[in-house]
Formats: sequence, C-alpha cells, structure tokens
Amino acid sequence: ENVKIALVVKSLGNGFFDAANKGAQEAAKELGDVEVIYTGPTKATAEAQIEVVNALIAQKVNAIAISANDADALVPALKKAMERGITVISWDSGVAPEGRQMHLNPSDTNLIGETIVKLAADYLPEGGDVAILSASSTATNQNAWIEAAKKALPEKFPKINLVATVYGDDDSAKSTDEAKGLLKSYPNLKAIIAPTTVGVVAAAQVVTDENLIGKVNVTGLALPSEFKKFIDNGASQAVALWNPIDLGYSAVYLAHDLAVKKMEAKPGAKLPIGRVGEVTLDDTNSAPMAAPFTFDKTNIEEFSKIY
Amino acid sequence: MDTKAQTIETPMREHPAMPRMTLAGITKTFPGVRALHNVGLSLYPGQVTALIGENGAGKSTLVKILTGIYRPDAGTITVDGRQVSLTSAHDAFEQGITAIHQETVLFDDLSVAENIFLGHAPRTHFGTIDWRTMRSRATEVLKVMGAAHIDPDARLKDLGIANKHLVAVARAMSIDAQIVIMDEPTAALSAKEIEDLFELIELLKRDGKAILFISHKFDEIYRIAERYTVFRDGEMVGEGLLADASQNEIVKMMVGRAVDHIFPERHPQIGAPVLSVSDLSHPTEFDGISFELHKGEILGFYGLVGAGRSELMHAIFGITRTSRGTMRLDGAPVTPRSAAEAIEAGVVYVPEERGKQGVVIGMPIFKNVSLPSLKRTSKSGVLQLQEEFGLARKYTERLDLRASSLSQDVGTLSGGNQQKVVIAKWLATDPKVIILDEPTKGIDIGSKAAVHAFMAELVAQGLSVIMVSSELPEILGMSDRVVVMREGRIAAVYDNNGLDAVTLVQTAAGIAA
Amino acid sequence: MSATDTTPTPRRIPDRLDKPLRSAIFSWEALLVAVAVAIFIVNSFASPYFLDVWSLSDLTFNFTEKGLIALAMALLIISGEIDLSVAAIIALASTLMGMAAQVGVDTPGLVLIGIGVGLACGAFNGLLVTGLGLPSIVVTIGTMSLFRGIAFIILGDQAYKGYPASFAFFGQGYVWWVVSFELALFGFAAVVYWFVLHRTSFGRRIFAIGNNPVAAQFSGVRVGRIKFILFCLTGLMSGIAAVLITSRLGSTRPSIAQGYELEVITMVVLGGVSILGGAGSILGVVLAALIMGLVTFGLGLLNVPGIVMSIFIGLLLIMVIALPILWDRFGRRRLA
Amino acid sequence: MKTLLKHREIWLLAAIAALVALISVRFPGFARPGNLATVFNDTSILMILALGQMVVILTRSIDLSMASNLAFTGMVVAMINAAFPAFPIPLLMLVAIGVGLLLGALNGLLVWKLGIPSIVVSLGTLTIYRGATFLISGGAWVNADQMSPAFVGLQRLQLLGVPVLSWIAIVVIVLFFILLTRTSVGRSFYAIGVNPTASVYAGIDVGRTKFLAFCISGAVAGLCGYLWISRYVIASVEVANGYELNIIAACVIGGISIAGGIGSVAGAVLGALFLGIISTALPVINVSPFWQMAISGSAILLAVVLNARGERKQGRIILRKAEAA
Ligand SMILES: Nc1ncnc2c1ncn2[C@@H]1O[C@H](COP(=O)(O)OP(=O)(O)OP(=O)(O)O)[C@@H](O)[C@H]1O
Ligand SMILES: Nc1ncnc2c1ncn2[C@@H]1O[C@H](COP(=O)(O)OP(=O)(O)OP(=O)(O)O)[C@@H](O)[C@H]1O
Ligand SMILES: [Mg+2]
Ligand SMILES: [Mg+2]
Repeated sequence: ENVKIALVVKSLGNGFFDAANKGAQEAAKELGDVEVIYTGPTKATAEAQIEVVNALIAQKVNAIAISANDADALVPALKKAMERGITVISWDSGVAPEGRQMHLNPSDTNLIGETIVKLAADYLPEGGDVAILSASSTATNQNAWIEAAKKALPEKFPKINLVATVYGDDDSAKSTDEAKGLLKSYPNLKAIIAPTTVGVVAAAQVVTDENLIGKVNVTGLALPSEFKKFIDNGASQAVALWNPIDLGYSAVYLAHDLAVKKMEAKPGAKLPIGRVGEVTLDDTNSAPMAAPFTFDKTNIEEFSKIY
Repeated sequence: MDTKAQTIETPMREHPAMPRMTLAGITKTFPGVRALHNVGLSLYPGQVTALIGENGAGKSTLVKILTGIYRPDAGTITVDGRQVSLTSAHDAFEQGITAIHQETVLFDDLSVAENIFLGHAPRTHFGTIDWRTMRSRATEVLKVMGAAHIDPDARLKDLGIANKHLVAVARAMSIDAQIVIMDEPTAALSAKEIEDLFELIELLKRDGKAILFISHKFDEIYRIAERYTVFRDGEMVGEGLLADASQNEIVKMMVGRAVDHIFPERHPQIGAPVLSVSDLSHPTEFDGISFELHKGEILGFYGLVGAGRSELMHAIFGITRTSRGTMRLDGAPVTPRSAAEAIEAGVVYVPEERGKQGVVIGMPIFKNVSLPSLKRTSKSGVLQLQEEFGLARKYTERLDLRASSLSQDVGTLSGGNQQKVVIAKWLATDPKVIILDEPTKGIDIGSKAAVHAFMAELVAQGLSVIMVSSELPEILGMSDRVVVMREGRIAAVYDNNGLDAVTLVQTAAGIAA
Repeated sequence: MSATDTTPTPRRIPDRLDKPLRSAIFSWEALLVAVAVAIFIVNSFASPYFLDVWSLSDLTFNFTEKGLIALAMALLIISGEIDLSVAAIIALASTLMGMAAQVGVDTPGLVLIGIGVGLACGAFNGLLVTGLGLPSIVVTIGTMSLFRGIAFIILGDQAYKGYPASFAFFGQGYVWWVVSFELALFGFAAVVYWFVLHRTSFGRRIFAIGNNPVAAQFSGVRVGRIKFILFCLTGLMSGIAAVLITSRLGSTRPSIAQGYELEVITMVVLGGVSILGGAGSILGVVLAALIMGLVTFGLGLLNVPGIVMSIFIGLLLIMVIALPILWDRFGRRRLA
Repeated sequence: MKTLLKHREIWLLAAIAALVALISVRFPGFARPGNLATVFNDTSILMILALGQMVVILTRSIDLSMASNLAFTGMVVAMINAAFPAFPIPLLMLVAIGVGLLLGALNGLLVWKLGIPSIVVSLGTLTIYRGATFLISGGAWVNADQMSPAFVGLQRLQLLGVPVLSWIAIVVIVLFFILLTRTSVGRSFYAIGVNPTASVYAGIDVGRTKFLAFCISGAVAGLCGYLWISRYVIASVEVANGYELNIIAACVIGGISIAGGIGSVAGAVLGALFLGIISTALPVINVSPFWQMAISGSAILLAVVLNARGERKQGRIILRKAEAA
C-alpha cells in the first residue's frame, strides 16, 4: 500500500505550483512508496480549498501538504483532518499553528523581506520612492514579507522611501490597474516591488507599456520562465525566488517523514529533507527552506528553462 | 412587388369582376375555442366590404390570419388569382396587405415616425435607415389623414389614445398596399377624426384598393361600405350587397334571434344609498366625481373609450390612489388603500382585462376562487383544501360553470367561463357592492345572457351593482340609472326610463343635442 | 389535458380528475430523484471512499449553507423577483459579527447580530424593490457591490478571528453522531419552508403573485408587502448562512462566500423553480441541493478539479430544462 | 423621445465631469487630455463589452456568459499564438471574433429554438464556457513569454498618437451606433424590447432577432478575449472571473433599462467610462481601494433610481383639455 500525500495548492494552473509539483513527484520517486495527489481549487478562495480538503479527508490520504489561501479560515477543516489521523503540514503560504503540525517557509521571512527591498535598493544608489504591489490583502506570506521589509527599511536602507502598499489580488487586470495607479500618483516612483508572481508580471508589463523602462525598476518575486522577457527588455534589473521545485520536493519529503516515520514536529526539532538538506523548527513549528535566489541578466536564460 | 404593376390596370370601380382577394374554408381553433369554422370572404378592388358580427364572432381572428400573425388550421387565401401562404406579418406586407388592428399594437418608447415606418423604413444609398426621409414622409402621411397636429418626433408614450390610434392608421397607410383591413378603426376616434378617416377611405377606394372594414356601428357601415359579410360564432352566415339588405335583416343574421329577448325582465326594488362617492379626484385621470349607488340598484357607467371609467373604478377598489374626495359605505367613511381593504369593506371589482387582472392563469379554478377568501378557508394560515373545494363548488355550480374539474387551469376555460370564475370569486367574499367593468366584453352570446341574468339575480337579492359598459344595448337594457363620463368628469346622470341611445352618445362625445 | 369546457359536463364539478400517481411519476421531482440516485450509484462505483458515513456527512457541508439560502430564494423567485446580493449579505453580516467579537460580544450576541444584519440587508433590498418599484435584478446587483463594499471598507486587508470557542458549534458541531448542526438546520428549515410554501395561505399567495401579480393584486393579495417579506426572509437566511460559514471558517474576510449568489440561483433553477416565477417546489430545491453536493463531492473524491464539476452542473442545468421541451416537441411531432 | 434620451446622457456626462473635477482637486494632473485619453484606453474593453451586452438587454434578455466567453476565446487565441507565433494577428482577431460568435450563437439558439429564458441559458453556459477553458488549457497558463511580440504589441501601437486599442474601441462604438440607429436589425432590437407583440405585428421574427443579439454579444466578447489577453499578457482560466456583473453594471449606470427597449450607445459608453474612472482614479487620489466597491454599488443604485424616475409614465392628462375649456 502506497503512502498517499496530497499536495494542495492555492489554485491550479499557476506555473509556480506546477513547478512545485515537479519537485513533489521527484520526492515521491526517491521515497519509493509515495503517491502524490496534486490538487487544489481553480478559484483561489478558502471556501473552495476547504471542499478540496474535505474530499481528501474522505479519501483517507496519509498526509496533506497545503499552501493556504487563508491562514485562519482553513484551520477548522485541517484540524478535522488531523483528528482523523492525517498528517497536516503547510508550505509556501502558511496556516495558523493550530491547523498544522509544521510549516515550511520557502525561505526565512526576514530574509525575504530584506531581499525584496535590497533588489530595489541595489539599483538606486541615490535612494528614492518605492511602492509595493502585493497579492491579496489576506495572503499570509506576502503580509509577513512586507512586514519584514518595513522593519528592515530604516536600519538597512535609510535612503529608500516606501510610499504605498497596494493589492492586486493576484488578478492580472486588478494588478495592472493598481500598478498604473501607483505610477500616476507617485510621479517620482523609482521602483515597484511585487512579491507575487502575478503582480510582478503585471507591473513589468505596465512599465513597458508606459515607456518607463529605465525610469522605474520592477522587482520582487518572479518565476524565471514567466519573467525572462522583462529582464531581457530592461523593465526589471533583477528578481528573486527560491526554487519551487525544491519547495515541492521538501514539502512531500517532510510530510512523508511525519506521517510514516512518525517523526515529531516540535520546536527545536531537526528534520532532514533529502537532497535539500535539513531544517530546524522554530518555536511556532515553522522553518525556512533556503535563502532566496536572485535572477538577473546573467542567469535568467538558464533558469527560465527549469522553472 | 408585382402587385404594384397590377394596380394600374384595375381602376374600374363599377365592374369589379374579379375579387382582389378570396378566402375559402378558413378554420382556426384555439385551445377550447373554435374561433373560425370554414369561413369564406371576398374583397373587390375599389370597394369596401363590411365584416359584421357580435363580439367574439371571430372577426379579429380573421384579420390576424390575413396579416400573417396567426396561421389557419385549414383553408386557402388567394390574392389576385394566386394562392398565397402568409406565415408572418412580413409576408402580408409583401402581398400588399396592410391592417389597422383593433388593439393598437405600437411601440410606446419609439417616436411617432418610427412607429409608422418600423419594418419598412426608407433607406439611404448605403442601405441604412434614412431618418430624414422617414420624418418627412411621416409628416406627409399624417397630413393626408388630417392628423397634421401629431409631431413625428414625439414619443408615442406621450400621445393620447385617439392620437395613438391615428398613428396606427398612419402606419397602415404608409404601406403602399392593395388590400387595406380596418378592425374597428373608429372606436377610439372623435367625430371629426372619423370624418377625416372616411375621406381617406374614399380616397383609397378611388385608388382601386380593396378594403375590409369592421365595425359595430351600422350608420358607418351603410355610409362607407358596398358589401357585407356576417359572421356568427365563427361561421359565415351571410354576404351580399348592402343595398339589398336592411339593417334588421343583418342584425338577425348576426344574433340569430330577435334582439329584444337578450335582457332579463327586472322589477327593481331600490333601497337606501349604499355607496356614496363625493368629489373623488385623481391628478390626471378623473376629477370631481360624485354619485350615489343604492341598494338593489344597477348603476350603468357609459362613456367613450378613455373616458376614465376604469380608472375611477380602480380608485374605488383601492388600486389607484386618489388626490381628493371621500367615499362612504353604508354611511361610514372608507378610504381603501389596497384592493384587500376594499374587499374587506365589501366592495369588489370584476376587471375589464380579464386575462391580465381577473384570473390568475396557471392556477386551477378552485385556487382562483378562494384567493380573496383565504383568510376564511384557512385555519390560522394553514390551507384547508376541503374548505376551498367546498367554497369553489358552491359558487361555480351556482353560476353553471362549464369545467371538467375544479383543478382545471383557468387558462383552459373560455372567456365566458373565466368571467364566471371571477364572479364566483367575488360572490364567495360576500360583498355589498360589485363593480363589473365591461362584464360581457369578448363573451359569447350564451354566456352573455347568463351574465345579464345573473346580474339581475344579484340585485334582486339586495346587492348593488356598478356596471361599466361601452355597449349601448347593454347599458340601456340593464341599468336603473346611467352615469355618463366624458374626459374624466361626470357629464350627466340619467334615469333609465325612456332614455335613448342618441342622448347617451351625444353626452359622451360632448355634442350638444 | 383533453378536457375542455365544450363537452357538456354534469352540474356537479369534480374536485380533480384522478391522476396524482401519473403526474407524480412524470414530475420534475421524479426526474431529479432519478438523477440523484444515478449520481449516487456512479459515485459509489467510482470511488471506494464514497460509501462511508463520514464521507457522506462531510458531503453535506458542500451544500447546506447555500441550500439554506436557496430555500428562501426559491420563494422569492417563485414570486417573480430575484436577489443577487445574498453572498454580499453574508460578507457584511460576517464582518459585523467579527467586529462585535473583537469587542467581546459572546456567542448568542454574535448570532443575533449575524441574523439581524441579514434581515436588515434584506429589508433594504425589499424597500428599494417594492417601495420604489425598481427591478430587483438591478437593485441587487447594486446592493451586491454596496454590501460587500462596506465589508471591504471596514475590514480592508485585515481578517477577524478569535471568535469565542462556543461559536464554533454552528459550523463545525454535530447534533447527533454524523448529523452536523448545519445539516440538521437545513433539514429543519426545508420542512418549515415546504410547509410555508405548500401548505399555508401565505405560500398560496406567493404562487398567485408569481403567476400574475396584477390579478393577484386585484384579488386582494398585498403584493408589495409579501414581496417585501420575501426579501427579508432571503436576507434572514443569508444572515443565518453567514453565522454558519463564519463559524465553520472561524474567521472573516470581506471576500468570504464570493460567487455564492450564482450557485444558489443555479440550485433553485435546477430544482425546477421557474425563473419567470409562479412555479416550483421546495422538494425540488432540496433535491437540487443534494445533487450539487453529490456531484461536487463525488468528483472531488476523484480529484477532478472543481471547474470540471461546474461544467457538469452547467450542462445539467440546461439539459434538465431543455429535455422536457425537446421531449414535448418531439412527442407532438410524432402525434401530428 | 430625443429630448428625454438626451437628458439622460447629459446627466451622466455631467456626473462624470463632476467626478473628474473632484478627482482633479486631489490630483491635478487627472483632467489633462493626455490622462483622459489614457482613461479612455483603459476603459476600452469594458466599453466594448457593455455595448454587446446592451444589445442583448435591449431585447429583454441578459447574457451572463460574456466574461466566460471572453476567457475561453482569449485562451484559444493565446494558445494558437503560443503554438504558431507566425499566425498573422489580424487573422487571429477574426478567429477570436468567430469563436466568440459561435459561443454566443449557442446561447442564442437555446433561447430561440427551445425558448429557455436567457438568464438560465447564460447561467449554464457561464460555467460551461469557463470549464471548457480549463479543459482546452489543462489549467495551464499562457505566459507573456509564450506570446509573440506582435500579439502583445498590436493594441499598443500608436496611430496618430492614440493606441490601437482606443482606435478599436472607437471603431466598435461607431459600428454600434450605425447598427442601432441606422439599420433595421438595430431598430428591431429596440422594437422587441419595447413591445414584443407589436413586433410580431410589424413582421419581426422575435426569436431570430434575439438570436442575432446573442451572436453580437458573443462576437464582441470574443474580440475582447483577444484584447484582454494581449493587454494583461496572461491567459488563465480565471481571466475576467465575475466580470459579467461589471459589464451589466456599466449598462445599468448608462441608463439601459433591464426591462428592454431603452438605451443608447452613448449611455453604454458613458456607463463604462464612469466605472473605469472610479477604478482607475481611486488609487490615484489615495482613496483606499477598499472603497471602490461600495462607491460603484452606490452609483448603480443611484442610477437605477434616477432612471426609474425618468421613465415613469407621466399619465394621461385628459383633464387638461377640460380645464382649459
Ligand atoms: N389567442 C387566443 N387564444 C384563445 N382564444 C382566442 C384567442 N384569440 C381569440 N380567441 C377567441 O376566439 C373568439 C373570436 O375572437 P375575435 O377576437 O376574433 O372576436 P371579434 O369578432 O373580433 O370580437 P370583437 O367584436 O369583440 O372584437 C373569441 O371567443 C375569443 O375569445
Ligand atoms: N391616452 C391613453 N394612453 C394610454 N392608455 C390609455 C389612454 N386612454 C386610455 N388608456 C387605457 O385604456 C384603459 C381604459 O381607460 P379609462 O379608464 O380611461 O377608460 P374607460 O372609460 O374605462 O374606457 P374603456 O374601458 O372603454 O377603454 C386604461 O387601461 C387606460 O390606461
Ligand atoms: Mg375584434
Ligand atoms: Mg374601461
């Protein structure tokens, strides 16, 4: 009998999650006895994700690894899963601690927050105005990163002035409107930071369309395959991201270990994750996977072929 | 468009050898009603044929068949010797047939010009609608008809009912047709407008057009028409030259029996006033209405179409709000703010538009009957079906309703039987005053007599009846007194002894006797 | 329907011609039962996990909240109106409950607030429609943005959580064994609505209004008042649904219950309620709710993406309405 | 007729001017012609969609499936472009219009031939078309990188200083104006909305005319499918999800009566512009974007109330003559 591990994503069809699924399959092959169920709603809402979780509970999967659309709304459903003996971890976008055994952060939250600002600051030696274009206002991970970025600003980047934070809901039309609004309201804007793969593409397209290449730099978190065009055309100097393949791989690896090897997820525990290495859980039972990786003109070509 | 070419070669008025259009064996059945059975008719160029028959005889149905709105179940239509099939209004235009329909079928939110030309608007070189030409041609058509006062740019909604009717006439005239059908074109018009229309008809005759003219008014028929065809109950019962037939002969064909037997003998026992209305007014529909209705009385309300009678009755029944005035019922003031309150007070209303306002089509007979009495047939809001059936049976059987069961959808009943359901519904509420608005409109002869007999029975039992009617015989045959309304005001009140039709018509039209 | 008034009938008119069995067999509800049973059987074969009491219990969560609103919406649609703002009412009610929870209002108070807000929103819709005589579809498209918009203004990018522990019962608790509170409430409400629509004079008047509002008014039915009550009821049920869903999610965001309005209406129409008003039954709506639950859950068990399920629902909606029409047309042609 | 309709649009225009003035107080650059041209460009797609929806609403129907149709067609053209980058873009636009028209015709056929109410038909196809989008794409997105420069660039080309997207909108507006005021089909859309019975008497085939209206709304949705995808350079299943209600809202604000028969091209365009200004201006003037929804909701309600006032039957003044006499 195979171990069934469900990799639940925010929404299907997103390139980032498809890449994570690739890693998950690699982990399954490596572990041997694992069957990965890659699933998720088509609409990125908590309600739809709960229906998916309920169906997984009924299928008596061994473990659920979820990237949540809402940190709180999913807690009751995931609690129910745990009561029925299913191992639950969250990854990428987390769930409140009572709704999961552990959370795998793609990277260290503070590090990400700092990195996204740094990507902008590196190309603004004189300093200047920057704005953030986020995903939905309820996205846990984005909110944590923005929080961290704001904390890092005064100490490490005193010349950078964050003028606004707007939300594009991971919807390309809305993100486009918001990006245009930013450019209009802040004529002196030097950079848009979009820590979301949908928003960053929309912002870069707007900058391209408005002929602001060279004047406004778009940066943030982006998938190389989706974003290559904008590094090439100069709308963006550099973006960062962790490796989604490794993230999917690690999520399945950890879920397997907790479910089958009955490892215990408790503060301070060190858990191995195959080829990626090892993570140490902090006092909220969460752990970062790796430092974000930066893509620029020198390496985007190569990585765009991978994910 | 070869019909046009043929116009020129048939200008002869005196010897119309060939009929322009011939119908034979036309049959049309609606669910539960046989509207037409094997009827025939011929129209001759340069002549007016009058189609005569009682309400519901099938005249308008024939018009709709000739204009492609309905398809006959059987029969043939021949135009200029060629058999044609008319499957849409468009086919009818192509065959050179145009009609003024009985009910004005026009577009409230479009302009007058467009109402006239919709479907056959003049085009520019690019094939687009030529508004300018359309407007000028509309002006022209209206002028020819003597209706130059109508602005072609006005929105139809803003016209009065007579002017709307003139627009309908203009629409028919704007089509260069060889066959012109007029279904009661004078019903909504005043004397002057009727004169203009007749001049127009003379003009059309001289052009060699074949005209079918439907009217209930014999003076008009004798004045304008050469030939007649009579329908009774959907069958053709006679045709010929008007010169050879007297009015009495034609009436006999129409009704199938002597006319004066229709109305029941009555021995009215008039009592104290039940309903007194004083200075009732509405901002736009009626003004300063005062009258009294007595116990055991039938009070007739006569007037031309649009005189405001129905609106007044709606106000008494609580549907329309009034701006001024008072009502008393058995001496106590009442101001119904809804039909529900009027019914509670004991005033009920049998509306003019039966299908729209009278019966709830889609619901069975017994539910229709119990609808205003639900409070009594249900126990603390819970339906008691047996009570409802009992109530419905009591009153429908009393009215001799013809139905296969009480669960039959009212929509499948004939007009007369629907009317009986409406009356049964009201009798079940035990009313004091019953208002009947055009109670026999569209009802066949048998039911008509039954309704009249029943009205007589009601007042004999001490109810009071208001009867709104546009049919003179009905008004004269049934009422104890007659109120004549004109343009929203009461023009006169007459006692019905020795009252004659001419007085009523003149009062209603505002012509001094 | 061969009977017409042209055939002479005895003076005594029978209550009804005997055909209850025949009409029951060919009714819409029977069709829906057949569809539901078929889906149930297919599901049992397709997934080994389906026939499990807990699975079946979890399944009910897919439709209970929407189903509760659908019961009231059915009455509203039968009366010839529609309410597109139900999901927005949930958002607003949930947001205000969240606000109250922040200042320490306890469970009974929260429930009252949720239901009260729903009722108030329904009354607002009803007032605009019946008071000003505006078309309900447009009014509720407007209030749909307005209600959810207010929730966004209040909550912005925040979320409310930290509802009292006892509040969780409504959306997560079980009344008895596998019977959740939501399911029990839905069952209870279905019985109440069935009774109101099919067994009371109020229900009779709703049908009359839907078939012919003018004739109903002329028969002494207070059309405006009844429609107003129905808007209030729909608001009330949305408020109840807001309590349930908030309790089930344990948190509130302004985007809660997005898109529910169309699912609720789909449920009602699939249940055989005529979108033009005047016809429909509660049994049909309950069956439709069940069918939608069975389809979404069954396909979910097979890990079929939700969007594919919605194709299925969409096809079902059109086919279930088109089939009788085609059947009728085909049958008539054969007779002719 | 003319005066009343004109009033309606003039009021809306005044409301828009007031809105622009209000925004200019907080953000002086807003009323600059250049910026207004941008607002027009940004609203082009909504305008085109609203015009298509208007035709359907005029005939007393509604098309809830436009946004799903847009998503489906957009995905089709994006996939074609990704697979055959050399496929000429004008031809691709024709494909978009054709695919959209086909989906619209399907709605229309169900309404015409089976007599199913349009709200039910389009509620069904709303989910079916979006589901079909998922099926053809397998849920995968088509990204900016997979689209050819011509595909993305066409609508951004400047012609006489105005982007092609705006030109397309202008052409569509003119075409609709001609259709609705100068052709008999256009007038029959109004006619069957005002009075379906009278339309039969005037020789109009009501069912077929409704079918044509759905074909038009479908074709327009298809065209917008291409425009949308090339504008936002991403094709996914979720494209324009829920946008059907924005389209209807634009129509309602533009004074198009949901009961059919009343509405104008100018109304639809201004209604769309109003919504467009709200959504583009709020971020600019620093009003929290969270206010946007409530504002557009209130605008819809206000528009309905005002339009209902305007349409209220005046009542016959049969008494006037009597009073004068
Ligand atoms: N669409 C219809 N459905 C069912 N019955 C109809 C329909 N149209 C007409 N009828 C019935 O057919 C019969 C003939 O009606 P028609 O309108 O032709 O009478 P008419 O001779 O024009 O009467 P009037 O003088 O009152 O205008 C009536 O019994 C009427 O109720
Ligand atoms: N100028 C008009 N424009 C629109 N509708 C009219 C007009 N005149 C009359 N009507 C309609 O005709 C119906 C009857 O009107 P009203 O009560 O004024 O007349 P009435 O005396 O009852 O005449 P009748 O019932 O014979 O038509 C009403 O439904 C009214 O709305
Ligand atoms: Mg007639
Ligand atoms: Mg009348």
